[in-house]
Formats: sequence, structure tokens, C-alpha cells
Amino acid sequence: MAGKRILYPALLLGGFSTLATVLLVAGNLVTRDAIQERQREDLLVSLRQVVPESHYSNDLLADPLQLPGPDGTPITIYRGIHDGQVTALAYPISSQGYAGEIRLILGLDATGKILGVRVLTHAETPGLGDGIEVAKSDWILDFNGLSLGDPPQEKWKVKKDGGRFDAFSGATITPRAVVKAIENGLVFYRQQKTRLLEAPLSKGLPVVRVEGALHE
Amino acid sequence: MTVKSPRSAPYTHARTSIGRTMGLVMLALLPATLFGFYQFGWPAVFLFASTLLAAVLAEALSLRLAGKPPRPFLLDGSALLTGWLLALTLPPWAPWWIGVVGSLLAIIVGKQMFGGIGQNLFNPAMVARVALLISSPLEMTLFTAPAPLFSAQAPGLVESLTITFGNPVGFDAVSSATTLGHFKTELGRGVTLDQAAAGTASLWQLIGGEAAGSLGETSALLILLGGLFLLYKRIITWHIPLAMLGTLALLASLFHLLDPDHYVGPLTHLLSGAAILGAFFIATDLVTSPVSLRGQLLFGAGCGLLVYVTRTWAGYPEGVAFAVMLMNACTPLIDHYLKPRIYGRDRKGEPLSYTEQAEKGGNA
Amino acid sequence: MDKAKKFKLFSIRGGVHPEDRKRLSAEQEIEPLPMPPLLHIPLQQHIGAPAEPLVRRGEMVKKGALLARSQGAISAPVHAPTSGRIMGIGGYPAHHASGLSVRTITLKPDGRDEWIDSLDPVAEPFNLAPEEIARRVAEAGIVGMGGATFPSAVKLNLRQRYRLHTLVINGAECEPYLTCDDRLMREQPGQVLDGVRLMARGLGVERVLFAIEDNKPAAQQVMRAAARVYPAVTVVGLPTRYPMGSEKHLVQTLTGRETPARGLTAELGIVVHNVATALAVYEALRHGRPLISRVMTVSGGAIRTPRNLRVPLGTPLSHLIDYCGGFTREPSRLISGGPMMGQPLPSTRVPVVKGSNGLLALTDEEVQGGREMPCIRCASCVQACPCGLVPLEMEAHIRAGSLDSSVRLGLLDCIACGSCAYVCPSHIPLVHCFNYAKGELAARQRAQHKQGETKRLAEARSARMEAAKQAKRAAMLKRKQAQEAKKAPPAEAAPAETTPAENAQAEANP
Amino acid sequence: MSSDYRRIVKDGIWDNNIVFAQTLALCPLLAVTGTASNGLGMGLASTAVMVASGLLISLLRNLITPQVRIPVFVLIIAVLVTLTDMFLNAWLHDLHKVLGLFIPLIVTNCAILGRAESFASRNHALPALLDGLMMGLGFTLALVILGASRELLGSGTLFANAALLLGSWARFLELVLIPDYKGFLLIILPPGGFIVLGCLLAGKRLIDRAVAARRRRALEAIDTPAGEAAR
Amino acid sequence: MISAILIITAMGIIMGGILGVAATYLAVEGNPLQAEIEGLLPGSQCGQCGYLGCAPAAAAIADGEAPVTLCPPGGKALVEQLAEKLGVSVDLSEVVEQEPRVAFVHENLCVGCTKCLKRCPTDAILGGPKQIHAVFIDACTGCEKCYEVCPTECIEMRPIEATLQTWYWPEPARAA
Amino acid sequence: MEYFLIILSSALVNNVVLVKFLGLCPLMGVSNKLDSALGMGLATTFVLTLAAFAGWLLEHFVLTPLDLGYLRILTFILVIAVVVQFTELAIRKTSPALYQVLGIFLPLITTNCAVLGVALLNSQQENSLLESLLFGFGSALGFTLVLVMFTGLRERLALANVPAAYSGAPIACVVAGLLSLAFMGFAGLTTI
Ligand SMILES: Cc1cc2nc3c(=O)[nH]c(=O)nc-3n(C[C@H](O)[C@H](O)[C@H](O)COP(=O)(O)O)c2cc1C
Ligand SMILES: Cc1cc2nc3c(=O)[nH]c(=O)nc-3n(C[C@H](O)[C@H](O)[C@H](O)COP(=O)(O)O)c2cc1C
Ligand SMILES: Cc1cc2nc3c(=O)[nH]c(=O)nc-3n(C[C@H](O)[C@H](O)[C@H](O)COP(=O)(O)O)c2cc1C
Ligand SMILES: Cc1cc2nc3c(=O)[nH]c(=O)nc-3n(C[C@H](O)[C@H](O)[C@H](O)CO)c2cc1C
Ligand code: SF4
Ligand code: SF4
Ligand code: SF4
Ligand code: SF4
Ligand code: FES
Repeated sequence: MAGKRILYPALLLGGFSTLATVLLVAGNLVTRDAIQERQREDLLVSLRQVVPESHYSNDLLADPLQLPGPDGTPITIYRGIHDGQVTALAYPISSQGYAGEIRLILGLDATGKILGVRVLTHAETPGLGDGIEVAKSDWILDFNGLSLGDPPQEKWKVKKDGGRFDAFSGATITPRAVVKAIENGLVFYRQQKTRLLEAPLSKGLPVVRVEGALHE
Repeated sequence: MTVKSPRSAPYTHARTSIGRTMGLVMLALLPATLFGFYQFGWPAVFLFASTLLAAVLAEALSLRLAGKPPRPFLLDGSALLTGWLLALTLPPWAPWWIGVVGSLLAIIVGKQMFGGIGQNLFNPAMVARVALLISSPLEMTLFTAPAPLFSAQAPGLVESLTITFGNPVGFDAVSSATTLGHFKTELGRGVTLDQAAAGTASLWQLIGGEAAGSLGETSALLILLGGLFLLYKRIITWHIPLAMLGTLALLASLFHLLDPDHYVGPLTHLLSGAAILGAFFIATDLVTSPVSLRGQLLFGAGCGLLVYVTRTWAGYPEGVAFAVMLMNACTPLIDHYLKPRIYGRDRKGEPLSYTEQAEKGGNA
Repeated sequence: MDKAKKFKLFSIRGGVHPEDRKRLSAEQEIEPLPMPPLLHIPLQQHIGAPAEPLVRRGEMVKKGALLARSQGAISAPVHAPTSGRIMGIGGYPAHHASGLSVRTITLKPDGRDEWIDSLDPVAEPFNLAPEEIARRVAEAGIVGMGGATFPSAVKLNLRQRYRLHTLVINGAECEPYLTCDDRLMREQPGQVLDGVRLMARGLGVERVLFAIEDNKPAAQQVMRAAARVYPAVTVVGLPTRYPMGSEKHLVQTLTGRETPARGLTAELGIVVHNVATALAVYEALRHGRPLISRVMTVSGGAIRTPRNLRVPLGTPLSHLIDYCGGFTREPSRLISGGPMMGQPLPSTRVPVVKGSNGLLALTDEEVQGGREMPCIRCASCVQACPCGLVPLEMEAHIRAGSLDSSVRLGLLDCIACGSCAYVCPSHIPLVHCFNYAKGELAARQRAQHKQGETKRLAEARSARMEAAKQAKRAAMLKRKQAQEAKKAPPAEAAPAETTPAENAQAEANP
Repeated sequence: MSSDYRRIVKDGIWDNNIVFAQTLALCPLLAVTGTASNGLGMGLASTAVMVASGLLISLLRNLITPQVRIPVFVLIIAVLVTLTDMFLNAWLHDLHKVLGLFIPLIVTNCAILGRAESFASRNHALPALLDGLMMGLGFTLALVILGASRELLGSGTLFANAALLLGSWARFLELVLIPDYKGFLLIILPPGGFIVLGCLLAGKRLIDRAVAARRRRALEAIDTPAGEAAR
Repeated sequence: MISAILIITAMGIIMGGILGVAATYLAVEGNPLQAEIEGLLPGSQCGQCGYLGCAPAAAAIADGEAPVTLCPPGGKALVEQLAEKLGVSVDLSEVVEQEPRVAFVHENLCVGCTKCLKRCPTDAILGGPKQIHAVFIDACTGCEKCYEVCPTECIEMRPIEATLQTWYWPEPARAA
Repeated sequence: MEYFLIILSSALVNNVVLVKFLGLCPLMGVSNKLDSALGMGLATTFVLTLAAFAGWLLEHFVLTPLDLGYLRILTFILVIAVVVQFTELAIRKTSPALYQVLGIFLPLITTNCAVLGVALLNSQQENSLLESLLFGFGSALGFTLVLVMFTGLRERLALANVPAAYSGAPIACVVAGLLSLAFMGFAGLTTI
């Protein structure tokens, strides 16, 4: 009697688990490739914002490079190639803003000049610190065309700290953080220049495991 | 002569009323407020007036909606006082709508949604202040250095009208961080205290009210005098102010001694920001603080602790409003667990028993 | 060397300082009130069971004659305040806020004011045994004159259950306006002291503390002078603070010890009696006179000439008012007792009773009424409460209807002193609320008791019905069996099936 | 029978609304209602899951023993939600980008399990399906109203980004009602969500009361003879 | 793939088994609450709640089917106790308490039919055939059963009159 | 220190209820009496911590090794449901009074989003075992804290004279809003 009272629920739950798993496994099989393809597209969209298509002719995702980043953790670098030469670079950078980490993606040309910067995620105060989004203001576009020598490194600061960049009124911390992040990104370029610009030897597999949140 | 619906004793009464209580608090605030007007000029007066007017109108409107008699409730002065305290915590040159929106929030969301005077769980003025800080951080963190009335740098009447009611131009030029705000941003950059202190007001300036800040932050001295007046008049008891300022000073001293480079000293903590105003006028709000004296000590200590924590480690330069609201939320718990001991009973509520403890004390 | 200077006092929590307004009547000597044309003597002037009348309509009685005897352990007899004819025994408005009527003997004075012959004065009362003192106090109809009207003899007999060591005489008179105890002490210190010592003897205690508030320096001085020759009696000056006169707080002030909740001061070995009670004991023992009159303060802003009067019990209040020159204006409140704990009176027709120590006619300014506003949680009431209660919370729970939680908050420990309501800036009738709740709880308890009784009755009845039904069924079964025994085929299931239906029938139509 | 269905409809949408009457499903409600569009998307996705789960559970109800009832129910719901997530991600990717973060939240929407327990497991398939649909629509209604209120008060727009969610045809929905409005951040942030929800709950109560009062008056008007009413 | 299916099936079986065991060995029989609630109810079996007596009423309350406000004779005091026991909150100020009433027999109308006497659940009516009946107030619960059956309508339900002992201060009005 | 920060952050700064919007229904439903609030808090703490633990086990021994991320929700919720049901049975057996008070909310702990939410966040943040446990425990602590505070506030509201339209759930929502406003003061507490 007791045995049946225990066995039945066990088998029932077991049966349903099987069924559920089978369904999900099947669903996964059906959708897996489509989902990977979508994620690739997403990544490409954000990369194209910081490296204009005119700068390369390859598949940006085709040949990523993994290097220890400015803070030691490995970062993935996507490279644009034209005529066998590395012509463009894009990699994520980050720093601590007013209310948490601000993550950006930085695009450079082979000489280290900024092609574009975009914010990927941030938690800054809406209406105060969110001017760093292109959707809210053009502030972030001012970095286009600059590099570590232009302006000189000691000028890579907000005006309040004696640098050359504007801040939003009442919110200095956010721009300060962004400037810092970009400066670090440029320093990283200077340090790793040779390795970054080494032409790829072989075509690797596309890296698709990127955070869904890469896209705003 | 017959008694229709008998009402039991007492048939005499102390000369107290809500109106008198609120009136005395306003009286206590008056010197500091007037001095603030002098320091910050016409814009401060305009902002103050709009805030109070909006508070009273909001109260009248809510009373009407609730179907309550407006006269006794308007005359009790609590709406006026709420508006007043709110105005004292705003940047003096803030635009008029800050005061008006604040008053609406305070009176409608902070007070009347709960059923009006005495029913609210959170300090209405602080509800408004925090809500404003979060919604309009820009306006709420732009402070100006004092520009005493009739002095050269003071704005004229017309200019003042634009500051409060219009679209001020070139306003940023005069903006100046509060002492706490300055320390917060500078320490946040990794600057040591010594270097950061260079740009701030001296302690004497803080006492005398020559630093940037809201009306209620300047002139620690006058606020303190007002607070002592309230103590003297027995509107408040010493428990909350002392516990709050004591805890704040204690923590500040401790950390300052441990690491003088990164932790601001106790005197700066006490004299800057809304510490004194908060301790005497805001944390002591009767409605939202505990009723037992032990409860008030705990409440005050909690406020002090939270003020210190917020100021020192959290994102905001000033923490009085948050601290008060958080402790307001704990007030029912404090009231529930910390009751006075009932006569003839022990703390657990059991009747006292003299069987074991023989003839202790007394003239027996 | 003043004894009082050395006496160490202890502080109590809470309390208030109401304006005492005793100057209105403090310098008025006690005057005897002329006999009114009719006296209405209620049979219940004390806590406990009402007295049982012994006289009939038309009967002539003499002053001091027993009109009604006490019934049960906690009760008190009633005596004739003067000689005259019994006009009737019936309902008459009580000296009570409700305005309900109470059984009352109406006596028409004959003007001769003749004492009964059987007065039994004791020449040497200090030789009486304590039991005898208590018996005589009981026979004299003496009840606590401090307001509680608890039969004094019962308190004198506490010695049988507790180890008593101190008698405290309550001369605090902390209520505003009232000056009758003050005048008694100043005018009859010898008699009062004699009564006090008799009570001490009755209680078998070795020490007497005679406590008088500091706002009555004359009384303190007079009593000290009188007590100097008795080492056992110490006159103690009390700080002036309401409710210093509450016996538990008085005892705490004097000894530093709190009376256990819901307990008696006797548990600390102390019994408290009022000054006027002492005087009544003196009268009863030295002169054999029962309690038939008392001293009252008639005062208040609406009384033309406030006075202290010795009033025969049963005198209609209107008579007192007329004697004091009537009202200067329509009073806003007419009160029996002090303004802090007194009762509102339904009319001036009601009679003076043993517990009346004051009649106040107050004006609007004195009452200081105000519009009731919501509680602002100012905690004034918490700080004022001498019992460590949180009046605002008890009030809120009562208004929300949860009386049980107000009891958990200490409602039953409230002594109804009125300090909380006195200080409340929102003019909330806190004490009224507590009184209502206490009454409602008592009513619920009565209902619960009744419910228990009726539940028992209902169970007994259903048991009876069940038994009857069983009997009937058994009888029916027997009959059926008898029938079936006659018939041949027995059907087992049939009777079992029919019974429920029959039961239902029996239920519906027993 | 049809009156039963009418009851189900009325209960789901208004009388026993998941949010306004039962105060359930508050987490997804508050989390996604920064804008009306988000609310709409979440509401539709939840409705789909509610309908499917109601139907399935009602069909399987006789199989399931009480001991494992809840685990089986959540299993079913989890499968439905995960499948929805996968399919949206693969084939309606733009929609998924907007709703993606919220979809796992559907699993823990306690109203779904609540309905499964209290309705689907005790009723036939058709009523269960209808109940799921109506409760879902009621939830959607609540989400859209709350989202719209917060969006309007907080940023002065209505149905911003609706095109992202529904396709470009929905662009006409996107309104900027208060141009140059600086925004009232409080409303968008968590505290504002709670406060606006509180006001909406109070509003529903006022409406109900007004309706009841009108019905009462109408009944009284019928009861009183015409002549009297005129006087 | 297969491993996933196997693992999760195994998980399901094990957990289902655990629950089966738990449900078998942690089973609770009966509801102790019901007895407690029945103890609180007046026990006069009057049926004013719409149930057949106090026991079914208690069962209904324990199952959450009946509100705690169901019993009119119990009044606010009962509501408060029940709410406390069940941990629910009720607005007591909205519970209307009926004034306690007791039966009163008009002597001039009573014909001594004994109908009321037989119906009274607490034996509160005294009398016999062809005698004038009287109500023993202390035992009358005011259930109105006698009132319903009296053929001559001689029974009146009267409020209990206050005396000095039972009078108390009226309930204060709710503040504005 | 780091572990202390995890607890502080999950309990105060990123409070599950007020900031992350998880577990709101029990907050609105249970919180009438302090005793039941404490009971609910403790039950949730138990389940939440256990779920965080079970989630970590699943993540590390099943989901990651076999690359079965898409089964995460399914397995987590299954385990949670079973744990909750087991707890329910146990409470019912051991403490009928508590069972009565928690009423329908015990089974609903299953769908208390906080439980699943915390487990999911744990795997999203790739927390270690200890971190997962602390995060779960801290979140539960935050939940209990808010539940208890909120209950205290509601006990007072029950006695207050709230306008009819607002009494009950509406004013409770407003109070939750103001409480969440107050908790915003903790913002940034752990970033510096
Ligand atoms: C509610 C609030 C939100 C804030 N958000 C930000 C922000 O997102 N970014 C920022 O840089 N500063 C932010 N701040 C910080 C203050 O504005 C701070 O005073 C300012 O960053 C200091 O810079 P200033 O030198 O421009 O005054 C915020 C402050 C408050 C009170
Ligand atoms: C045996 C005995 C029992 C008493 N019981 C009570 C009692 O139950 N309630 C009461 O109020 N007073 C009772 N008293 C009287 C108290 O001693 C005291 O006089 C009375 O409480 C009035 O004091 P108060 O005016 O300070 O309230 C009792 C006295 C005695 C001797
Ligand atoms: C608040 C309060 C104040 C009291 N004030 C006095 C007082 O001033 N004088 C007094 O004799 N009794 C006062 N009593 C009554 C005493 O508690 C006590 O009943 C009385 O002194 C006992 O003496 P008796 O039995 O002789 O009346 C007061 C009681 C209370 C509760
Ligand atoms: C000593 C004292 C302090 C007060 N402080 C405040 C305050 O900080 N904020 C406020 O809105 N009202 C304050 N009030 C006014 C009043 O208590 C407030 O309007 C009520 O909270 C409204 O119910 C204060 C009143 C007193 C007597
Ligand atoms: S009446 Fe009761 S509650 Fe009020 S102060 Fe006196 S003892 Fe305290
Ligand atoms: S004194 Fe009055 S207003 Fe003050 S807390 Fe007490 S009841 Fe409330
Ligand atoms: S109404 Fe009350 S007393 Fe009467 S049967 Fe029902 S539960 Fe029992
Ligand atoms: S109302 Fe009638 S039947 Fe009911 S208890 Fe009273 S006398 Fe008996
Ligand atoms: S939806 Fe989160 S607990 Fe109900």
C-alpha cells in the first residue's frame, strides 16, 4: 500500500521529467543554429558601430584574438583586415562609474586613432549620467579621431581635473569614468601594438559566445 | 441640567494643542530661516514662499477630497511646518517647481494618502526631499555659495525672480559644492583628506553659516539654539538628538582616528550637512518617531549610524533624509518591542513578585 | 530636628502638574450645612453588595438609626442622618454618571435632629481588641472616603492575611480644587490623629506614615505639631504632583517599592487610608456615631462662594449649591469629585453619598475643552502615565475594536488617573475610551460566564433528549421484537434503516 | 453555461483581476512596466503561457496525484516558458531582444501556478483555456495601464519603442505627449512603480464603488413608483 | 543529449519518491484547529450562523470556508478571538454587534401551550401545561426559538436593562 | 570583507524585494502579523539558501559539464518545487499553527520569484559555492528584513485612519514604494 503511494508519484514525476526534457532537447536541436546565427548578427551590428565597414573587407568575427586585457582578465579582440593587413581593431573596455560598471566597446584603426566608442551597458542615473549613450547625446562621438598623443596623455581628463573633456553639469563622475576607460584602452593598444597588429596566420572559428546584453 | 452623552474625566486640560506645538517649532526655526534669507538673498525667499504656499494649498485640496473640515486641520499648522522644513532642505536657488513638486509629494504622497496628520508612517518632508533628490539630482545637488543680501555679489530682485521662476543663465558659474559633497567627490577620486580639505569651509564658517548649502544646513549655531528652545519648551525630549549626534560623533571620531587620511573628523560631520537640523527638527518628528524614551534612544542611534554609513560609504554625500526614512520604517518595530515597563510588572509583563527578594531598599 | 527632613522619598514615573486652584476654597472653614427638607439615602454608596432596608414607609426614625444592613462580606450598612419620617423606599436617580436610578430611602427630617438612645461610645478604645475595632467600624458603615468607597473594615481585617507593618495616611489630596481633607487636618488634627492611631491599632501595625503634599504647608505644620508626641507617627511632606494620592504611587514614593500588578499594597505590608476615613473611625469609636455626614468642597468658577461644608448624607446637591449662593453663570460641567477623576452628574437632584468629596461647577475656561484631533503620537501621554502604559496604542486598539490587544498592552493596569488625557494636545478622550473598554470587557466576561452556564444547560438538555430518545427506541425495539416474535420472518436491516428517519421526527416533534 | 463563461471573462478581466483584485504577479508587473510597450509584450507572452498551461493542466489533471501536483505543474510551465524563449529567440529575434530578459520571469509569475492550482486543475479543458486567456488578458491590461501611467508621468511618452516590439506598423502608437518634458524619474524607478500601482489599485476601488452606487440607485429608482421618484 | 534525458528523469523519479515518502510518513490526520475553534464558539447550537450547530460552523471556519464573523451571538469578542487564532485581520469596527436580548413572556397572553418550553435549547423557560410561563433571564441566550413558535405571540425579545452594576461608559465615536 | 560585502549588497543595496522586484506577492499577502512575517521569513530563508546550494550543485555537476544551459530553468524550478513541498509537509506536521498562518503562501514559495531569481542570478554571475550560499542567504535576509519592517508598518496602518480608497493593498503599495525610496540611500554602498 505504502509502496504504491510512493512508487506512483515517483514514476509520475519521473515520466513528466522525461517528457519535459525530451521536449526541450528537441526544441534546442531545432532552434540552436538559428539562435547562434542571430547572436552573431547582433555582435556584428555593435561592432560595425565602432568600426565603419569601409575599413576592412573580412568577416570581423572570423578571427578573434584573446589577450590579457588591461586588468589582467582575458579580453576578445576583433580585427578588421584589408589586403592581409590589420586595419581595424575593436575590443571591450570598462571602468567603474557612478553606480556600477560602465562597459564600452572601443574601435581603433591600425594607428591607434579612435574610430568609434559606444556604451554597451551602464547603470548611471537616468537624466544625469546617461548622456554617454548616443541615443541621449552626442557627447561620446567627440572621441572619434582622437588618440593617445592627440591630446597628450595628461590631457585625457575631464576639464574639472585639468583635462580637455567636457562633463555633464552636475555629473562629473560618469564622464571621468568613461574618459578613464578609453585612456586605459588606448594604453592597452600602445602596449600590445605589435601583437594586435600581427596578421592572422590562420582562420579560426567564429566566437559566438558573447553576452546577450551586448546589445542595448 | 443633564448630561446627554456622558464623557468621563478629566474635566480640565493642560494648555496644549497641535497648533501650539507646531507654532513653537516654527518659532524655533525662525532665526535660522531669517539668517538663511539674509545669506542667500531673494531667490531663497521666493523658493521658501512657493514651497509653503504649495504645501498649504495641497493640504487644503486633500482635505476637501477627503471630506474633512478644512479649518481645524489647516489651522493646526502641520502642513505649513512640513513645507517649512522641506524648504529648509532645498538648495536655496533651486527653481520654484522643485519646491512646489516637493510640497505636493510631501503633503499628498507623504501624508494625506495615509489619512492626514498623525497617520503617516514616514516623515513627509523627507519623503519629498528623497523623491526630489532621486528625480531631479541635477537641481537638487546644485548649491551656491552664500551671497548676503545687499552685498555686491547678491542678485537683484529681478535677477532673483529669473533664478527662481525663469530660466537662469550663467547660473553654473556661481555653483559651489557643499562641504560634504566636496569631500565625497574628492575622496571618491582617491585624494587624501588634507588635500581635499583645502577647498572647503572652515569649521568657523560652518558654525556661522558661511558655507554653501541649504537654508537648514547653514548656521549650525542658530539651528542648535532653536533645538535647545524646543527642548526647553518640552516639545521634544533630549533622547533622539543626543543619541543621533552622539552616535555620529562617536563613529566619526573612531574612523578618523583609525585613518585620518580618508575619514572626515567628527566636528565636520556634526557641523556640516543637515546633522543638527535633522537631529533636533527632523528625526524628532513626533508622528514618525518611537514613543518610548528607550525607543527614542535606539531610533536616534540608528539615525546617527545610518547617516554616517551613507555619508561615508554610500553614493550620496548626505544621508540624513535616508537615515530618517529608514528609521521611520523601523519605528513600529521599535514601538512594538521597546515598551515602557508597566507599573507593578517586570519587563516581560509578569506581575512583580517580592517573595524571593526580601526587603531591598526602602524605608521599611 | 525635623523628622520629615530625614525621610527619604523615592521618585515615581510620570504624573502631571495641573493648576491646583485650591485657593478658591482653601481658606473657607468647614461649615455645617443646614438640614434640607428631604434626604434621599441610596442603599448603595459603596463598592460591593447593596444594603438591605430594615425600615418601612411611614416609620419614624432617629438620627443614627440603622436604615439598612449590610449584605454579605463586602458591603456596608446605611444609617439615618437625622431624625424624621421614612417617606418611601424606591428608585431615585443615583449619584452616578449614568443617571440610572437606584433603590433609595427618602427621609423627611422632623427638625429635632435627635440621636438614637443606643449610642455606644467607648471610653478607652485603645483597649479594644483589633477584631472589635474592625467590627465597630463595619457597624458604623464606614467606607473609604478617599473616593474608592471600599468598606474600611475589610481593609482593617487584612492583617489576617498579610504581615502588615505600616499604615499610610493619605493626605495628599492631589486633585485640583478639593480642600476638604486639608481643612479637616487643619481644623481637627487631634481627632484625625486619634482615628489614625485607632486604625493602626486595628491593623496591628507599629508605624504610621502621615503623608501630606507640600502644597498644604499649614496642614503639614498642624499635623506635625499634633503628632510630635507619638513617635510611631511620622508626618511626611510629599512633592506636589498628580497623582501622588494614588495609593500605589504613594507607597512607592514612601518606600521605593512597587505594588505587584493587580495586587494590593498589603502585599508590601502596607495599608493606605484616607484622612476623612480616620476621622470617621474616631467618631465611630469615641462617640459611637455611625457615618452619616461628610465634609465636601463645593467649588469651581461657576459657584458664587466656594465653601467647605459638613453635609448630611442624602442631601440633594441643589441644596448645597443654593447654600453657596448658586451659580454665577451656567456651568459647563457639573462634577462630583475632582476634575481629574470625578464623575459628571446627570442633575443637581442627586444626593450626597459617602464617597462624595467635592462638588464642582466648572466654566468653559476651566475645562479647557478642545476639538478632538487625530493622535499625533507626541508621546506626552506616555511620559505622563504614572503606570508606564502607552495610552495612545491602547486607545487605537480600542477604537479599532480589538479589546484583547489593549488588555495585552496593559489596559487593566490603568488606574484611570486621567494624566494622559490631561496632557493630550489632540484632546483625545483617552480615559473615556479606557473606561468604555473596561466596561465592555466586564460585560463580555459576564456574557462569557452566562455562555458557559447556558452551554452547560444546552448540553444537559441534549443529553436528556438523547436519553429519552434512547429509551423510546429501546421501547420501540422491544415492541417490535415482541411483534416479530409473533410474526415469522425476521428482517435485520429494516429497523436500522428506519431509525434515522424516526430520529429526525423525534427531533422535530418531541 | 454561457453565463458561466461570461463570469469567467468578467472575473479574469476585472472582478478577480490577477493584479487589481488578487495582488499577485506583482514582480513581473513592476519589473517591466517602465513603458507601456514592455508591458504589452510581457502581457502577451504571459497570456500565451497561461493559456497553454491552463489547457495542458486541465487535460492532465486526473493523472496527477496530490503529492507531486505542484512539481508537475511547474515542470509544465517551465517547459512552456523555455520553449517560448527558444522559439522567440530563433525566429522573432527582435521581439526577443526586447522581452528576452523578462521571459524567464514568467516561470515565477505566481499567478500562473495560482490559476493552475485553483482553476485549471479543477475544471474542464474549455473553461480552463478561457480562464487562462482571460486572466492573461486581465494581466496584460494591468501591465499596459501601469506601463502607460508610468511612462506618461515619468517620461512624457506613450508606447515608446512599440515598433521594436510589434513591427513597424505599430509606429503610430508611439506618442510623445508632453514634448520637452524633462521626465519625472521617480516614477520610472522602483519606488514610483509601487506608488503608481497603489494609486491604480485605489482607482479601481473607486470605480467599483461608483458602479455599485449607480446600480443601487438604478434599483432604487425601479423600486420607487414613478410619481414618487419625480417628486 | 541522452545523458540529459537520463539524468533529469532520474532526478524526477528520486524527487517524486521523496515526496511520496514524505506525504506518506508526514501525513496529518484531522484538523486540530477545528476542535480549538469549537471550544471558542458559544455552543448554544442556535443555528443563526446558517450551519446546523457550532461543530459544523467550527469545521467551516477551520477550512476557511466561513468568515470569522459568522456567529452573531458570539459578538465582537468572538470575532477577535477567532481572528487571532487564524491569523487573519478583520476590521472589527465594522462588525455590527447586536444588542443582547432576552425573551419576555407577556403573562396576559400566554396560554400555557408549552411549545416554547420544548424548543428552548437551554431550558430557560419555566412553566407547565396550562400555566403561565416565565423566562429565567440568566439562562436565556436570546436565540428567538421560543419567539418563533409561540402561537399567541406572547413572547417579546427585549434588550437587557442596564443597572448600576452593569452600566458602563458608551463607546467613543471614531475621530474625524 | 569581500564576503561581508556580498551579504551587505544582497541584503541592503540590491535588496531582492525593493530593488530587484522579486518576492512581492508574499510581501503583500503575508504581512499582517509580526509573528507570521517572521515565520514566513524563516521558511523563505531556509528554502532560498537551500535553493542556492542546489542550484550551484546542478550548475556545476550537470548543466555546465553537459552544456545543458537551456535546461537550467527546468531543473532549478523542479528542485525548488520539491524542496518547498517537502518543507510544507514538514511544517504542517510539526507546527499546525504556523501552517495555518502561512496558509496558501507556503506552496507559493515555489513561485516566490526570489527563490528562482536568486538561483538564476547565482549561475549568471558564476558565483562560487560559498558566494552562492552567501548571496542566497543575504538575499533571504534582505527579504526577511523587508518583510518584518513592512509588517510592522502595516500593523500600524491597520490602526490608522487611511482613506477608504487607499486602505489595504493600495496603501501597502505606497508604503512599499516609500520603503524602496528609503533603501535607495544604500545605493553605492558596496562600489567604493
Ligand atoms: C541621485 C543622484 C544621482 C547621481 N548620479 C550621478 C551619475 O549618474 N553620474 C555622475 O557622474 N554623478 C552622479 N551623481 C553625483 C553628483 O551629481 C555629484 O555631485 C557630481 O557627480 C559631482 O560632480 P560635479 O563636480 O559636477 O558637481 C548623482 C548624485 C545624485 C544625488
Ligand atoms: C481583601 C481586599 C480585597 C480588595 N479587592 C479589591 C479589588 O478587587 N478591587 C479594588 O479596586 N479594590 C480592592 N480592594 C481595595 C483596595 O485596597 C483599595 O482600597 C482600592 O483598590 C481603592 O484604591 P484606589 O482608590 O487607589 O483605586 C480590596 C481590599 C481588600 C482588603
Ligand atoms: C489617581 C488617584 C488619585 C488619588 N488621589 C487621592 C487623594 O488625593 N487622596 C486620597 O485620600 N485618596 C486618593 N486616591 C485614592 C487612594 O488610592 C486610596 O484609595 C485611598 O487613599 C484609600 O483610602 P480609603 O480607603 O480610606 O479611602 C487616589 C486614587 C487614584 C487612583
Ligand atoms: C518637533 C517636530 C518636528 C517635526 N518635524 C517634521 C519633519 O521633519 N517633517 C515634517 O514633514 N513634519 C514635521 N513636523 C510636523 C508634523 O509632525 C508633520 O507634519 C506630521 O508628520 C504630519 O502628519 C514636526 C513637528 C514637530 C512638533
Ligand atoms: S489614565 Fe491610565 S493610561 Fe492614562 S495616565 Fe492614568 S494610568 Fe496611564
Ligand atoms: S498625548 Fe494625545 S496626541 Fe499625544 S501621543 Fe498621546 S494620544 Fe496621541
Ligand atoms: S451562530 Fe454561533 S452559537 Fe449559534 S450555532 Fe452558529 S456557531 Fe453556534
Ligand atoms: S430566546 Fe427563548 S428559546 Fe432562546 S434561550 Fe431564550 S427563552 Fe430559550
Ligand atoms: S510574481 Fe513574484 S512573488 Fe508573485
